[in-house]
Amino acid sequence: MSTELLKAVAASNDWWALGPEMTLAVGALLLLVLEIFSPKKDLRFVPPLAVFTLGLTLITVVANFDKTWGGEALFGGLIRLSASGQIARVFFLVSSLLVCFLGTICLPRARVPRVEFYHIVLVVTAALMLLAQSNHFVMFFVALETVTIGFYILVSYYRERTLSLEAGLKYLVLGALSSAILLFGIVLIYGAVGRVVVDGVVHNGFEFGTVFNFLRANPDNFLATAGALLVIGGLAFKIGAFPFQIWVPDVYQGAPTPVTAFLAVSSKAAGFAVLLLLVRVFAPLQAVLVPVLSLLASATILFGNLSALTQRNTKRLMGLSGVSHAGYLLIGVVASFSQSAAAGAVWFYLFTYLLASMAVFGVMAYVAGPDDSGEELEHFERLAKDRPFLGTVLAIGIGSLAGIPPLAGFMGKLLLFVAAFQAHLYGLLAVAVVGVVISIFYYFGWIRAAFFESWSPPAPGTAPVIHPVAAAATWAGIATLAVLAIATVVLGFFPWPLTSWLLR
Amino acid sequence: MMTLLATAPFYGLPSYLFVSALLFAIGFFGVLLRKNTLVIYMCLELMLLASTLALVAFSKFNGTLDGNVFVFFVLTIAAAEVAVGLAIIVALFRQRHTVQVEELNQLKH
Amino acid sequence: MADTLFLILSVLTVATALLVVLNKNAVNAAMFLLLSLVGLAGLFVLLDAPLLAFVLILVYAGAVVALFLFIIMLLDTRPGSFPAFKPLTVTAALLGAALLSLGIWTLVHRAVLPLTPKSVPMPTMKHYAEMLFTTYLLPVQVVGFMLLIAMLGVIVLSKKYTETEDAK
Amino acid sequence: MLSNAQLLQLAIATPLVAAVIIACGLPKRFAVKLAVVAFTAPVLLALWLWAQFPAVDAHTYSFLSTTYTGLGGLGITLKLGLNGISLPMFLLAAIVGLAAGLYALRSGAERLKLYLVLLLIMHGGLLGVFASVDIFFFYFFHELALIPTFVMIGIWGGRDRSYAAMKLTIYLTAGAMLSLLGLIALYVKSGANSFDLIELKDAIAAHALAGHTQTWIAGLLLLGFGTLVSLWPLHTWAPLGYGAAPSSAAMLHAGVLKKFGLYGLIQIALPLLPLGLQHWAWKLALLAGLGNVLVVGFVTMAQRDLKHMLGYSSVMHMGYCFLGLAALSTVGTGGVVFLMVAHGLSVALLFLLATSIHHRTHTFDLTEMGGLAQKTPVLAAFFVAATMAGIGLPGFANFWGELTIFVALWKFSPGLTAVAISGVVISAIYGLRAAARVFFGPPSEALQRVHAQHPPADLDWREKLPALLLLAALLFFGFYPKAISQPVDQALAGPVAAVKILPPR
Repeated sequence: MSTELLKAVAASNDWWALGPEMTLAVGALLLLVLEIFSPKKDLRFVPPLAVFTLGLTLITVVANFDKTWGGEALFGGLIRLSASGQIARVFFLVSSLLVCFLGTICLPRARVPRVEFYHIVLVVTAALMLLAQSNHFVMFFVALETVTIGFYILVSYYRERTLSLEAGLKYLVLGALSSAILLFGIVLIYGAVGRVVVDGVVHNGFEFGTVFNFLRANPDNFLATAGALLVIGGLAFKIGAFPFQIWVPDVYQGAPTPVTAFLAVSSKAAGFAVLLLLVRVFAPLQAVLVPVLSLLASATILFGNLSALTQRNTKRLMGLSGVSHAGYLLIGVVASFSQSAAAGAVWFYLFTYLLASMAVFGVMAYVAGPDDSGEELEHFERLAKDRPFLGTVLAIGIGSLAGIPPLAGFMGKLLLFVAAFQAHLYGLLAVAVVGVVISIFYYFGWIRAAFFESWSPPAPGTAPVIHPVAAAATWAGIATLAVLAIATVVLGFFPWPLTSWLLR
Repeated sequence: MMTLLATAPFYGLPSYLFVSALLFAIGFFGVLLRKNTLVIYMCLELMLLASTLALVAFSKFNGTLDGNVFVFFVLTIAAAEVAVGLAIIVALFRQRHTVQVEELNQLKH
Repeated sequence: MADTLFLILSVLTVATALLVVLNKNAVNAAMFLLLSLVGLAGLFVLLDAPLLAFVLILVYAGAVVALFLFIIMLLDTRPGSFPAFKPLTVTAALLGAALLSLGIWTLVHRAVLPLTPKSVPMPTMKHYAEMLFTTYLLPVQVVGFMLLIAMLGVIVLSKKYTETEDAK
Repeated sequence: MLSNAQLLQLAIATPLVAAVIIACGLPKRFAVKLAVVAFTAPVLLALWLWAQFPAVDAHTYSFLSTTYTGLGGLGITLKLGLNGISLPMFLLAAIVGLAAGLYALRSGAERLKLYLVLLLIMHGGLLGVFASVDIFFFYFFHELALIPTFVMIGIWGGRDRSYAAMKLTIYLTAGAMLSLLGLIALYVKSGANSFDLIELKDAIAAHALAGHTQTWIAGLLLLGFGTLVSLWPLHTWAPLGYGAAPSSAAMLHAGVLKKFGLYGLIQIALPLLPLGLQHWAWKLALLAGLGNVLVVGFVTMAQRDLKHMLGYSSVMHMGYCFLGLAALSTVGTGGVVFLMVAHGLSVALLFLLATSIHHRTHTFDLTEMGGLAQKTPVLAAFFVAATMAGIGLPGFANFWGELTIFVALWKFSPGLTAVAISGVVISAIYGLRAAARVFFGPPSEALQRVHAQHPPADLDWREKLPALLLLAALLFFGFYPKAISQPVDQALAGPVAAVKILPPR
């Protein structure tokens, strides 16, 4: 290989385009370096530094939002910057900022190392951002596995709690299983697509554009269809869709609360970001994929909602209700085969889900005891009376998750339903409505525990239940939760700031 | 060195694919059936290895090197996964003194 | 010659893989995994990828299986705790196996596959290096970070946490 | 000076803004005063607008105004305005809202401020429902009014409040979701790319929807709205919910919010989906006639609990409304609007009085009451008057509504008309029997014990004022029906005339 070719390849490696990801990587390394040199192991600087890195990156991404380098493929086709990639970057940065916020509440109460947590969160965030912008199956798989391995560690982070380790092991086994399935799918696609020569340049079967061109020419290729199905099966695990949702309740319950939130929001969103990318790639396979995904969506909605009905543990409840949200979002994915606006609806829904879930997890972080154990519904009793602020935030978050107007979650469902209607998915809509109605049961149960029971005096002879609000909320915590709650309400009335962005 | 398989139509790509698919299936059922987490872990490795065999075969028959390069990444990722996985198993063993799946059931159903 | 070699190696790989699943003892399972790897490496050589075969033996046999053995010895788990499969499990497994065999059969017979390999020169170390450090430079970097967090993760999970970090 | 369109906006905004101000921590004294102002202002504004009507801007709508919300891409704008159908409903919402608000101030509920906030949100939402020309906001305001209902039942409710709140939430959410799907279907299928009712009408006038499309969208809307209006057999939430709800919430919900579904059918389904409604007309009529009027009528007679009886009777009266709608004629539809207003006023009055009775008897059980007329003659007079209004005696507004519906129904099906008229007899039986049980005859032993401890006083002025307001409105519309019929006729001249009246089968 000549030096000219090397230079040409180096020229296509436009590192500046990956500034945000590199900032995060540098920030992560800086954390480790500073830990070594910090005097007397004084590690108070760690969370602010992590938050600062994320915030700085967020600002640069937002400031350069429209600068997507013309949308051409960079790094020899590994990465493609796009508007949806920018949206994904913003999403993952906001989510990780809030995860760090939850970390500052929960980690000091548990006896666990601090620096590594923030380091891994930063690296995983960068990998998530790369994942959403990948244009090549090698890049895609490598980024995905970096995220997954990061999550293996984070889930089992409380190494002195059996629950956390057990959750980590379960996540590990099922995660590795899904990775293997996904990898096999990628290999089959690579094999089927083979070697394509366009304009004198050899393309391999990993590049998304090549795959799309091949599939458009051979929409009934058996090997590629099997590969696409396996890839989607592997992704179903990440988003917690039926039949790969079995890990969700156990892992959500066992993982530390900040990690549960990270899993619920970022991991799920990553799955959907990738699905939306792949819908473009696999578009010629609609005839097979649309029925499969529709079936997946219906089963996910029904299973998630029905199994959430009997839960008393709020983390499991959030997990299973998250499964049903994945089902609603899958409807948007199915719709996006024929309606490109549906992708915007999916992103809007994800943003509302981010705000509402983080608000709820924030309240849970304050209510749970030092080792994350106070998460039963009983622990939320009298919350509204004793801590009206936390109660209000909880109500707004749950209301938005349930899709009650005028909260943001309702707008999200509305946009999804409109997209589904335009794509003629009437059967799926019917299932979604059934799911929403079932979900009212368990969301209502939680609200009832926090609000309604508190007005009834305790039964004579029994001591009143005292829920363990362990951490007094700091002003920063109150401000963060207030911002989340207000954003949820405001976006319900006035979704313009987000819709103008996502639906163009 | 000449290609060894140039004159072997029977043991062509389908045969390699068949072996790969068999390995994948064996690994898959191992994960489902075995209760010892260490053995489950080995079966997961088998599944990944099955993919690499298919990759190398496809790479050969498609005439692109990318598949072979991908194998490097897959091997690295598999090794990292094993390291983390074994660390979790050891940490769990210290707490619970078992590696059998059915005994790891503290999480409520 | 190649046909015979392929037959021997593939039978070795598949048979030992089966024994990994069906064996009682975790130690034996690890040893069979090792044998399976050797077979696989042989298949790699047949496919003109001796470098990958070398790496496979080096990484897997040298590191991964050794690690497995080390952990099995360390934990010293009860031998012979082979599960008595429940009838339901066996039925499900047989059903699944039947379906999967059907799937593999169709996969192999229905797929339109090139029967003869492209005649390209066998890749050398230089080819790999060039690709890894030009086209695939970004994934290499990412994998580097992945190894870093994996390493940190193992430390977090294994090291005893000292209170000094909580300095106020 | 504000324009009339701005006054309409002001009427909706006042309760909502007041709710926000009180929620932000206004001291209780000021909160009560502000609430009185916020409950009163809409009535005055509504009366003023009524006097100004019609000042037609476009398409039979007056006082139109459009506010952009950032959902322009979806064709959603906050478009407010009133036409001949929404004007009476708007007035109804304002009047019942004032009565409920005044009564709430008297109720002395625990955590009064929160109670007032929720009631004000409900009030603002109700006013918004009837003033929305955009069907998205029509739905949106409905939900805004609905959520406080659940909370109020959950916190201040009576017996079985948790179960009642849960059941109400599930039924009404299901109904609302189904009707939302119907509305989205209209939006998508009409091709107007807008939720604006006027634009939808224009688009459908240009390209009428295919018959089967109309049929299934109308089916969705009937199912969804039907649940919200307690169409038999989807009515079971109503008696339970009203039985548990605190009085002001029950007044607003049974009186006004429940009419949302009927209003939607008249204002949206009738002009946009005439063929669809025609397809379902007979099925709807049979369900409403046999189910709501007859079956529920008999169930009502069997009730021992005053509030449950009122809940069932309101379900029964909704049956008349569905019958009037099924007749698919200008006369029938006009009768439905009239009856909605009249029933809203009378049922609100009855719920108010029922709570007042409970304050004096400490029970809702009809068999444990008696002889209250001697001790509280004014209460007795009010209750008898309200019962007569509910039965539909001449002189009260209900009379005109029922009469018009029967006339229209006769052309549709004489058989069902006979059923409906027998329903009047049923409601006379249970209404008068309840009045007799409560106020006349000897008081029960339990009641005597209660009265020995808490001697009953007659209505005080804080109860009288809202009751008087509602009764006066009932009598006014009873003696001057033109106040409603004129704007309604004007609005209905267009759409319903287009529907072919079905030949009797």
